[in-house]
Amino acid sequence: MAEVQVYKKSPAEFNLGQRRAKKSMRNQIMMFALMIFLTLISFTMVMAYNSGVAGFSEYFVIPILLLFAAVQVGLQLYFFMHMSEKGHGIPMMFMYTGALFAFLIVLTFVAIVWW
Amino acid sequence: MDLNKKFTPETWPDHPERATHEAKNKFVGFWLFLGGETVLFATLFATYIALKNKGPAGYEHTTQELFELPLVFVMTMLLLTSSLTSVYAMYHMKNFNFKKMQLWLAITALLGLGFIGLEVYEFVHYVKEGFTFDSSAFSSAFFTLVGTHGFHVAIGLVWITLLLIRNAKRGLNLYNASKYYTFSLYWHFIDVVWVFIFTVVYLMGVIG
Amino acid sequence: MMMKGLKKWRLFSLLAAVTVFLAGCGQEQLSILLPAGQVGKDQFNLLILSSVIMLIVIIVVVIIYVIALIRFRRSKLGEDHIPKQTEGSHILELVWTVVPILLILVLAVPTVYYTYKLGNVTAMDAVDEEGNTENLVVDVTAKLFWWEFEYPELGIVTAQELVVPMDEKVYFNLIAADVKHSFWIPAVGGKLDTNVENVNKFYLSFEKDSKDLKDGVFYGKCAELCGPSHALMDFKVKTMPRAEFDTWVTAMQATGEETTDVAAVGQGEELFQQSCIACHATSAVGETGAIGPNLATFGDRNRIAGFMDHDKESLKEWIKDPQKYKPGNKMQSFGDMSDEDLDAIAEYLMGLSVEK
Amino acid sequence: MSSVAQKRGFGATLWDWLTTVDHKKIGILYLLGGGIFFVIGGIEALIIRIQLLKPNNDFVSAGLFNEIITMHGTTMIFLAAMPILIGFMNVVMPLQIGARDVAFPFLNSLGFWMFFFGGLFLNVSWLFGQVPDAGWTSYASLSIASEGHGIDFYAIGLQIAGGGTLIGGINFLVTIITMRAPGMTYMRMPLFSWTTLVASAMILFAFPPLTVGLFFLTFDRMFGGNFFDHTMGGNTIIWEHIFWIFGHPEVYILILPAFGIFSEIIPMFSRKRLFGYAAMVFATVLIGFLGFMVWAHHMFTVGLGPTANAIFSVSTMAIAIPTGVKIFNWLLTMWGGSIKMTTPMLYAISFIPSFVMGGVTGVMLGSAPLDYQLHDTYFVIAHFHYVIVGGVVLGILAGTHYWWPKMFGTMLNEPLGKITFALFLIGFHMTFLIQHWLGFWGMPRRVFTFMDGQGWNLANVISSVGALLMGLGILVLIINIIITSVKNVRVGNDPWGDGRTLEWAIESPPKFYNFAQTPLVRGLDTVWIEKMEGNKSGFTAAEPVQDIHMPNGSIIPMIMSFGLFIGGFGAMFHAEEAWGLPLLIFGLFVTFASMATRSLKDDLGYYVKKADIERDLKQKGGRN
Ligand code: HEA
Ligand code: HEA
Ligand code: HEC
Ligand code: CUA
Ligand SMILES: [Cu+2]
Repeated sequence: MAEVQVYKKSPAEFNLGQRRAKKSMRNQIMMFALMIFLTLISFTMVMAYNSGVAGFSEYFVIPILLLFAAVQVGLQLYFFMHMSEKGHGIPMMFMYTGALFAFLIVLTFVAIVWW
Repeated sequence: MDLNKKFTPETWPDHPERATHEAKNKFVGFWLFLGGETVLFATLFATYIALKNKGPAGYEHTTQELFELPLVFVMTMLLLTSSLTSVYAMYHMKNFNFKKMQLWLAITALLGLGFIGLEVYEFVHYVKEGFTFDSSAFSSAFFTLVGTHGFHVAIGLVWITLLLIRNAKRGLNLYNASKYYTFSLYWHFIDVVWVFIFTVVYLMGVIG
Repeated sequence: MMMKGLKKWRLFSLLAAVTVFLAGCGQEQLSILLPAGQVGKDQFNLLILSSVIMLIVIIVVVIIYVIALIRFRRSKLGEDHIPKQTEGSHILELVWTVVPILLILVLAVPTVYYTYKLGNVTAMDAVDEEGNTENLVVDVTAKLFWWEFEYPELGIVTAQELVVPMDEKVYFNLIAADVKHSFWIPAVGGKLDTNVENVNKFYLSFEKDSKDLKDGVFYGKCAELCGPSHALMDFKVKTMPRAEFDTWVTAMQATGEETTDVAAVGQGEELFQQSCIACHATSAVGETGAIGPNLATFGDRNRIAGFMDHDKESLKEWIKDPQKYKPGNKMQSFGDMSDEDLDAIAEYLMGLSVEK
Repeated sequence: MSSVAQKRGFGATLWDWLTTVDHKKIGILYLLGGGIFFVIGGIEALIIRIQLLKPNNDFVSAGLFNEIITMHGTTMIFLAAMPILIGFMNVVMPLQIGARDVAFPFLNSLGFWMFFFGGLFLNVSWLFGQVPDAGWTSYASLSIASEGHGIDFYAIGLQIAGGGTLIGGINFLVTIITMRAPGMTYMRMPLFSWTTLVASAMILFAFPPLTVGLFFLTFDRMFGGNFFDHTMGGNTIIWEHIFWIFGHPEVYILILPAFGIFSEIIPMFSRKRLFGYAAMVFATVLIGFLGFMVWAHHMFTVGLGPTANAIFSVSTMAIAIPTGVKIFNWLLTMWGGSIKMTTPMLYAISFIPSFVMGGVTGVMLGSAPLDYQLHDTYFVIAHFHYVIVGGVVLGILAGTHYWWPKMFGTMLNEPLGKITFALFLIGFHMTFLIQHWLGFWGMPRRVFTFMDGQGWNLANVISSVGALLMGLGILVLIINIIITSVKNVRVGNDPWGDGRTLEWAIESPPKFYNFAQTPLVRGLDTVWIEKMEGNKSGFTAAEPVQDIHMPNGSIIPMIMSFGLFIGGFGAMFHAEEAWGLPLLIFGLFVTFASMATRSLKDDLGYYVKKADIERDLKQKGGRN
């Protein structure tokens, strides 16, 4: 295979790159805060349910738990794992296909293995 | 490829993890592998859900009786934080700052170690209570699902330790940049799986 | 030249196949082509419908294929001929997408209909005013390598030979006692697995009197690999008009009383009480869950252990060495039993009957 | 590994093959391994047919018969058909897309060795006299109850072999995604490469469930697990689901590459572009996708309830539509072409009606209420041998004749090839056509014998004689291979004369670096396009001659796989022998240590120098 072409960035380019990286890092931290926040809510909700706080029924808590889990996964994939960036078309396609099959498998096991 | 080629932050490419042909292959291949892992864990989850709380006649252990949320919460925080620290490490990798990258990865590994430690503690605790791998279908499914995740964490720890030591003297180059990057993908994926474990196994388990 | 021979041969075999199909070969007591009940008939209709669709498909493909092979041979067109490189045709592609969709729909609609129809067991629990179930229910337990049939409402148990009344729906509860088996009476209707962890329910209806058959019985089969003697895990089905069935039930219920107090307990019976009673009951009113098949109707049976000839010689052979005939089955051998004793037991068993 | 041809001793040659990472050599290893297992599986098939020749036969005992059918099915599917197809993918796909190697040469070798040792592990069971006997599906209640170590061999052997397949699948995917030559867009890719892509994607998603299922089985049998023990709360139906979630995609993993092979052969010997290329690609992807939505059609009689059965019935039937698109596109490719009856083409044209017959019986089985009757009868045996033998095996035989010159530089004898073809095809229809009726007449599958007087005798005789003819056909093929190799008449780049895809633009066999210069691809069937425009070689280069980077060979893959192999025995005997657990740990240690060695030792490959390549080129007159 061919050698890697070494390319020296001009100071302007370099600084731009640094700024972009910083900005995306700030973004990551915000996403992290959001994830922690969601986790906290999830745990708190279950605690509340357990201690019998009114309004926390199973049918309310479980969907929200699952929703939050899904959101967290999205955050991990799109921000921490950079799936939102360019050049991730193939990874995205395969992750989505995998997720679809995963969903189907879980769905059937929940629906038709009942005895 | 020439390992001795010296880079500076100015010459370091924007996407070091995909800069060489081999690196690009590794990058794509690893993502595909994660796609397969998704299905693997889905099968484990599905089985766990189907066998949850199922045991021989008169079996006493249930999710509600077993699980302790505070412990799980601490584990979750450790793992989530380790995800952030590995993001930091990758940030420094892109900036060609080898020392900081190593440092943040070492922190990541320590957090992971803490997680594993707590998991081992948890398992030992269950076994002491009589909730052993062979005591019921539920226990088998539980230990297999959570254990497989734990095993992934352990593999990740060995992997990153080897990487850290192997490259400590050599610094960052385009040969090992992709190795670091795939590790970080792996680590995030482990976190993704954990999110579902704490939700489906622990939180939903406590609910009943 | 070889291809021509081949084509002829293929066409010929197709024709031959169709003829055989229409002739409905196979034997009345176990062919799904000669259905003896509504369930089997429904399934047979689906078989015919799907076969016709499939034959149409095959014929269309073969026609295009044969013409192409005849017309476009290089030996005819010459070595240098370069055909036009056509990319495709949207119209044609549309045609061969839509036509199969239509054909599939023709099959899918009755499929769904019959799936629900045959899966409908709601009538199973129906009771009349007095709280008696309206339909006959049989609990089937499949065991390594034999079948137990309990009639819970009638309080009787039998094994190896299922006896059912004709022209009404008979409902079945199916379960396996050890490993998975599958309950199948080919001539009467499709099968259902006997799982280890749950009871499966379905119904069949029997519309032909088994008296008129070659052996006087329908054949039943175990259709799921269950161990070495899976192939020999056959059972038999006797169908009879309702009145006859009721008589049979009464006779069965009576086997509970007559046993003990007969003074002239034969030698055979005595021996049986010593060696065999631990596993085999001879009263049809007994419990289910015995280790061996209930023998109350043994004299009325058609086969020994499901597949051996029903005569004294075979019976003696069986008792001496069951493993030889049915590898892996759960009956111990009585190889050291004297010929005399065997004769006596055989005599006794052959006499166990509710029909004579 | 030098490009200079030299005489070498046996030891060096052997070492070369053990350590090779060249995709063509690994492909040949796959073909060899798969071929041997095919003969073993075939001999097992012949034993089955001898046993069923007449009623109450006692050629083999009941227990042994179950072992033989189990090993026949398992061997044929996992160790014969799939590896042979992977062999073709290895040899041909990189050539077709203009790549110098696969994406991960090291992993490619690892995949092969895992398959090999996994297969060996399974078959070593014969030496122990404890052989898997619960059918290739190993349904849980029976596979848990089965005594001895038979099923252990199944669980561990398939685990190892399956791991190899998964690695191979990822490798092919990445190769196709990242290593296509300039101009080789997805929609210019030859269909065999497309089917490789889709089949590999299916491997990626279907094998992880199998891995999990086999682990459950291993845990239950060897480590006290309770997944399938209903007395402990387990559930056997879970195994059935997991097995078929893997198992149904698996059958398309087998048939798609075969479709690919025929999609190469039919255009070539019709001298005509594949009709409806885009639709073919689309149909392939759709089949792959739908393949994951239908698995419960193997479980209609399990008692899932009418709603589940109805849904899976309809989704199953839907697969007929994309498959039909393929069939008609092949027919229309021949239509208006110039058809030459070579041996590969004979296989291709006989494949079409044979496969259609197998496919339509599949649709019949897809009708749940009808399947209640036909499930687990010889009708099912007939169905899947029609699609597998009439599709996959015919594809393998066709591919063998078709690519033999490319792989070995010499042509298989055509008359002998046609004899093989005739014997095999006639034998095939004779064996399996009549089995449809055996099913109708009430004959269950997996029976070690049958009683006289059920009307099955004649049909079984016919079936057995047919199997014999197939065996003769394969024997003729083996003779053909031997004669051809001894004669060793060399052939040029495009021995069939009508090459359309890139592999026919380079030498037979290709140099170890495949392309001296990376090719430039100008359209679908690029070689054909070049030839039609007057470029006799069919090749245009995309780059000047320059140094070529190549990977180093390595013995580590073999050692890694061997570690798993011995570790397997440790797992199996850990409960009863003192050496079991240490052996298990030792085996895993060998594997992980080799893995660590591999990752710690830099392996940067080496360069083939420009001068060497130019010398090679000069030797054959400056052409690629
Ligand atoms: C290469 C392997 C292969 C392939 C390609 C297929 C293809 C198909 N199979 Fe088969 N199958 C197996 C291998 C395969 N199968 C195996 C090994 C088993 C048994 C496993 C075991 O139990 O041990 C099995 C079992 C099996 C069953 C379970 C039977 C049972 O156990 O009760 C069913 C049920 O639905 C089924 C259906 C189908 C269908 C609908 C297709 C379709 O993909 C077929 C589609 C093709 C066509 C239909 C022909 C071409 C189409 C046209 C010309 C268009 C027009 C057609 C119509 C309108 C109908 N298969
Ligand atoms: C790829 C898959 C594949 C292939 C190619 C075959 C090929 C064949 N199969 Fe296979 N078969 C299965 C997969 C396959 N099978 C599966 C999955 C099952 C189900 C198992 C189960 O129930 O669990 C099955 C079951 C099965 C049965 C049913 C067993 C039963 O239910 O009781 C039968 C019976 O006829 C049979 C026959 C054959 C025959 C005659 C061939 C022939 O096509 C074989 C032709 C090949 C040869 C005959 C090789 C000959 C080679 C030589 C003669 C070389 C001579 C030797 C030297 C020179 C050294 N098979
Ligand atoms: C250990 C328990 C056991 C004992 C003791 C035993 N049997 Fe059996 N017997 C079985 C089982 C189990 C079967 C079913 C075998 C099968 O078909 O797989 C059977 C089957 C039979 C059958 C065939 C039943 C049928 O309906 O066709 C006969 C007859 C029979 N036993 C007779 C005897 C006699 C006579 C004795 C005593 C001398 C005896 N058995 C002792 C377990 C036992
Ligand atoms: Cu019971 Cu087969
Ligand atoms: Cu299928």
